[in-house]
Amino acid sequence: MEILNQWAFIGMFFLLAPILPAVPILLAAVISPKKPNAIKQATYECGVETVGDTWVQFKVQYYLYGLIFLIFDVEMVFLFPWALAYKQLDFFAFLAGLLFIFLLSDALVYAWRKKVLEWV
Amino acid sequence: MVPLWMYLTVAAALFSIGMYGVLARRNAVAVLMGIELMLNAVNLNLIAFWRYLTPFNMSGQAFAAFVLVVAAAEVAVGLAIIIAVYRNRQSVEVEDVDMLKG
Amino acid sequence: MNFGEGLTPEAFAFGLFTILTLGGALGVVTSLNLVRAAIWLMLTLFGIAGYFVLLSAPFLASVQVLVYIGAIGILFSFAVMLTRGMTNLKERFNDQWWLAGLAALTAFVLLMVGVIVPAFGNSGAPVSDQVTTTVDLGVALVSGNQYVLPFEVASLLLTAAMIGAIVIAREDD
Amino acid sequence: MQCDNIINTLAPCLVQSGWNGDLANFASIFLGVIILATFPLLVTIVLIWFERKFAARIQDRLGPNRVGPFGLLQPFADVIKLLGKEDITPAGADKLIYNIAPVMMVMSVLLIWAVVPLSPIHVGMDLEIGALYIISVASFGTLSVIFASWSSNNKYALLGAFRVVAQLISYEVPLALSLLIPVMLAGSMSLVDITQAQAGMWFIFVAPLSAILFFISSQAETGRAPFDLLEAESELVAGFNIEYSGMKFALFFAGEFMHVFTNGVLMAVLFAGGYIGFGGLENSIPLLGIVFLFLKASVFYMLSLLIRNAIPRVRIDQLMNFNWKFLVPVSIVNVVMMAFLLKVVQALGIAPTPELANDFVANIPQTLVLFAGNVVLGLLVMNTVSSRIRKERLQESANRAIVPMGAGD
Repeated sequence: MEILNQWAFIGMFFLLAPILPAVPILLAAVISPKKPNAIKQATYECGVETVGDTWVQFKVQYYLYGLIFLIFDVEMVFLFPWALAYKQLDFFAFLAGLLFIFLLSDALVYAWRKKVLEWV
Repeated sequence: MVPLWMYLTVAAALFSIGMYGVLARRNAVAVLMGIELMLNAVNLNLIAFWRYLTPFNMSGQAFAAFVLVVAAAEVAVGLAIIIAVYRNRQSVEVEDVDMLKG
Repeated sequence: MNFGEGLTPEAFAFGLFTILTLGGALGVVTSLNLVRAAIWLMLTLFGIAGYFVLLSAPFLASVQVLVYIGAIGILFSFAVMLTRGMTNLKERFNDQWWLAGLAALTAFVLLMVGVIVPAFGNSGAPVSDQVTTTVDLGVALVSGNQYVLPFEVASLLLTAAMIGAIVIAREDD
Repeated sequence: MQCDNIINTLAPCLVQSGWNGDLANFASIFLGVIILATFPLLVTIVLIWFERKFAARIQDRLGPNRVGPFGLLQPFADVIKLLGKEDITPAGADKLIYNIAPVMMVMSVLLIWAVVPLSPIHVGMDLEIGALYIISVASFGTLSVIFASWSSNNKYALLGAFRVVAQLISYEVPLALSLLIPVMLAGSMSLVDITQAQAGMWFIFVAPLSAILFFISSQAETGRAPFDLLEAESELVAGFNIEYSGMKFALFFAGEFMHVFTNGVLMAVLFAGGYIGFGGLENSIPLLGIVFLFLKASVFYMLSLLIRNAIPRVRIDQLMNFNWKFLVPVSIVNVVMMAFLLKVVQALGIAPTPELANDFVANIPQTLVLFAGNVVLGLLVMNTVSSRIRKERLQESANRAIVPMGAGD
C-alpha cells in the first residue's frame, strides 16, 4: 500500500515530534532546583490578590471572528479540490467557482456592513 | 486490511455515545458536542462504505464533505443561539430554556 | 511491514485510533469541565482523521483536522469561555440519564444485530485498490451532471449560517 | 539512483547488509523522522544567534559577542542557563495541559518539515495533499495558545490568548486563499509537484500578489512584529505565556523562531522554486538543492527580520481591519482574477504545453499576462486604499477645524 507507507512516515512524525521538544522540558525538570512556595506559585496579578474567577466573561466579538473564520475554513474544503483540478476544467468551472466565491463574499460584505468587523 | 465491519462497529459505538450525550447532558454546549460525535460517526460510515464498496465513485467523499459543511453550519448557529440564550437567561441548561411555553 | 502474528502496522494504527476516538467520545459525554470536554472532542475528531487516512481518504483527513480541530474546536472553546460557569458543572447528566443510556444502548444493539453482525464472517477486502483522488473530487464538484448544485448550495448554506449566527449572537440592535 | 524520499535510499542498503525487510523499513522511517525533526531544531539555535546579532546591528548595538567567537556559543549558554531555572507551575493550573502546550507549539512547526522538499531526492514525504497539510498542522499552534492560556489559570493569559487566537485564525483566511494560487498553477497539492512546476518560471513572477499576501499573512501567523500582539509587553503584560518560565517559556520562543524560518522555507518552496537552482545543477548534485533552498529561504527570512525591526507594532483594531478589510477581500479578488486569467491564457493558446512546461521561454507569454493582471489589480487596490485614506484625512482635518483650540485630540 503506497499511501499507507507514506502516512507511516507522517504517523511516526506525529509520534516523535512531541518527544523532541519534551526532552529539554524533562531535562530541566530533573536538573532545575525545586523550592516551591505559595507566593512563588501565586497567579501573576501585578502583586495584587486575584479577585474572582479566572474564567471571566469575554466579549462576543471574539466569537464572531471565530465564526467568520469557520465559514471561510469550510469554504477551503471545496476551493482546494476546485483549484487542484482547475487546469483540466472548462470555462464552466470558472463560473461555478465564481458563483461559489461570490455567495460567500456576500457573507463577508454583510458582516462588514453590520460593523461586525469593527473592533470595539 | 482491517475488515469493514470493524469500522462499522466503531462508528456505531461512536454514534451511540454521541446519542447518549445528546439525550443525557444538561448543558447545551455538551449537547452540541454530542451532535458533533454523531455526525462524525456518520462521516466515518460514509467513508468506510465508500472505500470498501464504491472506491471508484466520488459520492462517498463528496457526501462526507457536505456533511462537514452541515456540521460547521450547525455549530456556528447552535453556539450563537447558546450565547444569545445565555445573555438573556444567564443559563445554558437545556431544561431552563422554555421561553416558547409563554 | 509485519511485526508479528497478524499485528500489521495498519491494525496497530486502527487500534490506536479506536482508543483515541472512543476514549475521547466517552470523555466528551462524561466531563464535568466543558473545556476538558472540548479537548476530548478534538481528540475524538483527530482519531477519525486517522481512520480517514487508513481508508485512503487523505484529503478528508486533512480537512477534518483543519475544520474540526482548527475551527470548530476553537469555536467551542470560545463559546465555553464566553459563558460563565461551564468549567465546573454541578451535575453531569439530567434526571433522565438512565433513559438516555437505555436508548443509546438500544441503538447500538440494533445497529450491531441489524447491520454489522451479518457482515462478521465477511473478511471484506475492498472492491478495488484503485481509489478516486482529490482531483476527481474537484472535477466532480463542478461538473454539470454531478455535484455542481450541491456545491453552490453548500456555499449558500454557509452564507446563511454565518448571517444567521451573526444576527443571533450580536449584542444589540 | 533516482529516489523520491529518504526511506527509499536507506532501506535497500540495510536490506543488503542482511537486515529483515520490515525492520529495515521501520528503522529507515525512524531515522528519517529523527533527522528531519532534529534538523530545524538545530537550525533554530543558529538562527537565534543570527537574529540577535541582526537586531543589534540595526539598533546600533553589538549583540552577543562574549561567548565564543562572535558570540556564536551564546545560544548554548542560554540553553544551559535555562536548564538550571526553577520550573514554576502556578497554583490552580491544569498541570497536564500546562505542560503539553509548549510542546504542541514546537510540534506544530516541526510537523511542517515532514513534507518540505529539501532537494530532488531529499523529501520527508511527498504527500499528495501537502499544501493542505501545512495549513492543517498550523491549527495545532492555535490550539496550543488556547491550551497554554486556559491551563495557567490567569486572567491576563486568557485575555491575551483571546486576542492572539483571534489574530491567528483571522490571518489564516488570506493565508489559505493565497495558497490556492500555487495549487492552481501547479495542478497539484504536493509540494514536490509545486516545486517541479516552477522549473520553467517561479510562481513569484507569475503570481506576485499571492506571494505578497502569503508573506504578510504568514508573518502575522508567527506573531512577530509588527503583528506581535502575542507578547505586546506594554499592553498585555506578556500575553498567553505569562505564567510560563524557564525551559517551557523558551520552547514557545524556539517555536516562534523556527516558525519564522519555516515560513521563509515555505515561501521559497511555494513561490521561489524551492530547491531549483540554475542550469539543473541540483539534479546532478542533490545536496546543492538544499543549499539553493536555504539561500532562497534566507532571503525571505531576512526580509521578515527587517520588517520586524523596522515597523512598529500595530494596534489590535488596525490589525483586524487590515486583515478583514484589506487582505481577505484582496485575496478573494486575486483568486477570481487568477482563475479568470488562467482560462483566458488557455483560450488564447499561449499557455505552455505540458511538454514545454519546464522551458523558460515557453512560459514567458503566460507569465506576462498573469503578471500584468497582478500589477493592474495591485495598482487598483492601492489607488482605492489611498483615495479612501485621503478622504478620511480630509474629514478628520475638517472636524479638527471646527473644534476649538485645546479641545481637540
